[in-house]
Amino acid sequence: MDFDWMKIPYAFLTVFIVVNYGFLMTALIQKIGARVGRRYGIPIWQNYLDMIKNYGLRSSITHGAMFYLGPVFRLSGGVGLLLFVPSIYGSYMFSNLSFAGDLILALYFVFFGTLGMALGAAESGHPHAAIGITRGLSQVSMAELPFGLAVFSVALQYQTLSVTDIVAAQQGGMLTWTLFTNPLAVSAAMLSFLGSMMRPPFDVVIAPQEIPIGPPTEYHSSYLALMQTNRVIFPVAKIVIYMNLFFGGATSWPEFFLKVFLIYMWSAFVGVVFPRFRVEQSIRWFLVWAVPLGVLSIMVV
Amino acid sequence: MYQPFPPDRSQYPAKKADGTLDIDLTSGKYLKLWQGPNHPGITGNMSVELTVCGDEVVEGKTHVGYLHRGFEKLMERRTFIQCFPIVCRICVPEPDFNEYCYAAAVEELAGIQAPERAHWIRTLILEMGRINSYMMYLGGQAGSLGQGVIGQWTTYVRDLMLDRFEELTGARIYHMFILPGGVRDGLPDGFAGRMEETLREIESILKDVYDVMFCNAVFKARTVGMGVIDPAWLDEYGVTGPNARAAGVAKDMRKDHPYLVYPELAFEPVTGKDSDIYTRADVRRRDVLVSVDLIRQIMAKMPMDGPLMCAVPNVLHWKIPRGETYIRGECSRGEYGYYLVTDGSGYPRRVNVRGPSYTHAMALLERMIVNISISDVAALMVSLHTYPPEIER
Amino acid sequence: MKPELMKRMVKGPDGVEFEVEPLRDYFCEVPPTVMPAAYIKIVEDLFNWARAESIWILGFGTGCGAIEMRPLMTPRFDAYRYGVQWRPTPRQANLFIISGYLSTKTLKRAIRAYEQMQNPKYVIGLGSCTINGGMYWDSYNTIKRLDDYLPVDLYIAGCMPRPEALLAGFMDLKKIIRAGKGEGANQYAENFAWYKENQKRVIHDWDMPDYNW
Amino acid sequence: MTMRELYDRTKALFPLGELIEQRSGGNNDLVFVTVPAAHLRATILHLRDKEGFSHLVLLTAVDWLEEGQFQLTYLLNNRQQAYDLGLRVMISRDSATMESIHDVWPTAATYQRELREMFGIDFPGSPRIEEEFILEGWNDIPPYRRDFDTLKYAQEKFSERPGRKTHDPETHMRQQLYPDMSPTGK
Repeated sequence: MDFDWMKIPYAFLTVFIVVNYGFLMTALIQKIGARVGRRYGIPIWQNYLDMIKNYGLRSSITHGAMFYLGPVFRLSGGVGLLLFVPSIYGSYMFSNLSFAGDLILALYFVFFGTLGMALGAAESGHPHAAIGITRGLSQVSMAELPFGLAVFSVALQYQTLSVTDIVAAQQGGMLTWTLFTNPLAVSAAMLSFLGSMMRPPFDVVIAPQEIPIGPPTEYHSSYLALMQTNRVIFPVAKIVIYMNLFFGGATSWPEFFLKVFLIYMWSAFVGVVFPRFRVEQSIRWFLVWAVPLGVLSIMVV
Repeated sequence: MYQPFPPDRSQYPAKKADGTLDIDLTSGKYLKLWQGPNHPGITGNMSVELTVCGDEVVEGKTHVGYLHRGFEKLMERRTFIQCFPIVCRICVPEPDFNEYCYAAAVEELAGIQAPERAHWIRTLILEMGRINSYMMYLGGQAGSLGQGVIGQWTTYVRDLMLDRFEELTGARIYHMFILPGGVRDGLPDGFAGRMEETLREIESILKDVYDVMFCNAVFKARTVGMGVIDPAWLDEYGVTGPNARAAGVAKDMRKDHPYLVYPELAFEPVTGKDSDIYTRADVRRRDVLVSVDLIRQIMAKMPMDGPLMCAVPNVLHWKIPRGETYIRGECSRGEYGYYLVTDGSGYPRRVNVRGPSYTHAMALLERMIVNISISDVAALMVSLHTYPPEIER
Repeated sequence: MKPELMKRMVKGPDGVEFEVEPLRDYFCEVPPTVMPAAYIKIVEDLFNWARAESIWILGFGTGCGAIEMRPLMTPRFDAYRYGVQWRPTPRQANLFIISGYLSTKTLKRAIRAYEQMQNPKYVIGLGSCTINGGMYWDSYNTIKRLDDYLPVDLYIAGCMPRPEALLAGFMDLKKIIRAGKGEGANQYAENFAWYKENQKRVIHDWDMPDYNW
Repeated sequence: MTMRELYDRTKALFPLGELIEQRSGGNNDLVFVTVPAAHLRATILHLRDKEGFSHLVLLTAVDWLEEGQFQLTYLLNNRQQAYDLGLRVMISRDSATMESIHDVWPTAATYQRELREMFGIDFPGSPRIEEEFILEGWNDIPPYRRDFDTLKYAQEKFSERPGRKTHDPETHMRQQLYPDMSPTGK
């Protein structure tokens, strides 16, 4: 297989676009939340400033190599996810480094960051971090289960593991989207999406009140800035997968922006008015609602 | 040690001979966790020392004293009128009860009688303060479960109420308005109309809060059946106010020991049945509506002229004969009381403030916190509606 | 001193006994150092600008001033507009608002929280009681001058200051930071011995190392 | 039932002191009675179980320095009858010790902890009585005692910012208006 080296700078271009779009969208979501609370909200460029500020802090404390690697793993999870999934269907520039079987790789990247984060935060030795990790891992593994089931269902449905092929199969009008051809899988995946976005009602992991922000308690300065960068990339990257698998992908940047925004809004709208579940409650919720949907979707296919 | 309700610790650490728990922290089975003082999930500047086993709390100890300023000592070396500006600082979110209780206690011991109109204005201020305090609570209760938007809405209407306070007294938080002998001023022009607008806004926000918070499935899942206060504990732990009313006991000092103009106002204490966090929140929400109604009644019935202050002796040489008294009022958390002892000099001999949080946050919380999940500690603590400054003063 | 902070022998899960001295083992005892600004002026200016526009407050209401913090973050005053927001952990915060009187018990916690914050960090003293004791000038349990114990960048007078005053204070703090004068952390490091001496004079129960982070 | 009847009935059982009616006239709902320390426990148990004074409103102390005594006030409340009864117990100031009532009302343990810390009154057997409640590392005499001078302590302990002026109205007025007035108060 001959590899086209030109793809690498193009992939980085994608990352660049997505980072900026992610910053914009995060701010937009925060602004929407503020407007629901009758506030004006943050300036739209606030997140850039926060990030520069955090990179610009003079001191930082480390708790060992793994503590440092935590955010790095997390960031590489986000970037990797983005790099190996085609963001624009049919575009040579923005199909990134995708190849056959990349669905498995993408799934791997989805989990990769979380695990790295857990290891890194545990290194800090802070009890809040430890509690946050136990909550986080148990909830994430539960929340990702329906997603995994839905992905299998989709893979079975299209008889391929290549994201590009799945997107290709969905071209041809809205009704060919997985959303309509396999609604069970999509609903299972969307419920799982809620759980993995770390927004209420499933954000007890990073809850400020229940435990001060969980795993990232000890992260600060540049570590935090790395994590902030990831926090803007990762949701977009994840939404790209969702979009490709279930919503027909995107053939141009405007379509991409619109679809990502709408999918993001789904979690934001739910999140803004809901309180949080406890961990065992959210696990039960996923077991009762999302997992059966996922299983059902596989059986239907 | 005699314990009327031994906590259910069947699967938890064994007890030692002296009744304390046999917790071996080095065994790795237990973890000591401090919630507070620097913690968003704590009501103000206090802390709870939790011993957890897995995700469950085995033992909790409340630690207070972070806000101790020694008011009771400071007041002993201030004249009666010098005490007046500092009493309101004892309880920050609802300062007016300090002013009222202190003023009433001084009046009683000095044998002076505040005029009728002052009573009406005092009642009005107390009810306005109660709404403020409840609004803080509703926001805090939702916030402790991650529903930040409720806090935004309720703080918004609380700001409106603070505007009314500012009109009336000239200050947002510390009003220093109810002084021994009466009140400082009457209502400004057009106050009734603006008050009515504020009350309407409060009602409309409360309706939104009801829809978003009380009808929310997640909120119910977190709070229904959580943190139950057994009605039998009420006397043992000195539980008063909405915490007691949510347990089905209509303990309301406004009815039990009527003061000010409450005998002339028509209202019924709000009670609940289930005594869990949800019921306590609901009782408080309905109590706001009662207060709104009371303010409307007060505005309608209030005499618009008449004296605001009675004749008070020269406050610089004001000596009060020896005596002791206890004045109480129903604040938003429960029974607020001042125990004042005078000895014939120009200074109080002793002032003791009975804040309702004193019993709620200490003995009761330590009793209730056992066997709940760490994630519920914040919600439980907020649901008792405790304000640390009135515990340690 | 609490028993769990005493030097003691501990038996590990694998049966090996070892000595634990919590004060030395659990904390870093290295005193703070002066951190120089970035070498290139334009970089430092950029950072100062970002620091000024993104102020993260430590969510620690040390006194009654905390009651006006909530209106500050809600519709009427909405400090988010100015890049001000809360962080629940001292590690991520840049600004410590001492909201009112500090009892000696809280002072100890405030010092620990302050030392955990990252350089550069700023302190605002809120209310008259941080300036000269205010209402509690004769209290046996509250300190009178905050700047004896922590380097203060800005005082906001009043009892209690209104949210507008706080917003104005933030604006002034931004000017200070942008001018590169918000060097409280370095000041603390330079005069470390003096600050420690003052702190130890009022805190009786000093059961922590000199510098804990 | 009036407070007088209740008092007479209880007086037959326990050696109570004189009844002081605080609010004679209108609603006579607050009275104070002195009880010897040895009979306090029996009295409150009787009042709690037989007379319906089931709510401990507060427990506090007053320092009568001149008389060398602490006055402990146990304020009980009967909700049904809307009566308050303050039981006063005078104990010696020198070796201040009192029987603990934490088994009658668990919440009394908190009050007793505070009294122990702030007044130095010991309540043997009360849970966690030795633990610090409000203060931390306090090494002076208990602060709520009358002979503790908070101003002196604060001046010695905490540095003052120069420039603070006192405008104590009493001294000011005396200087301005009544230069020949005799000192008042303390």
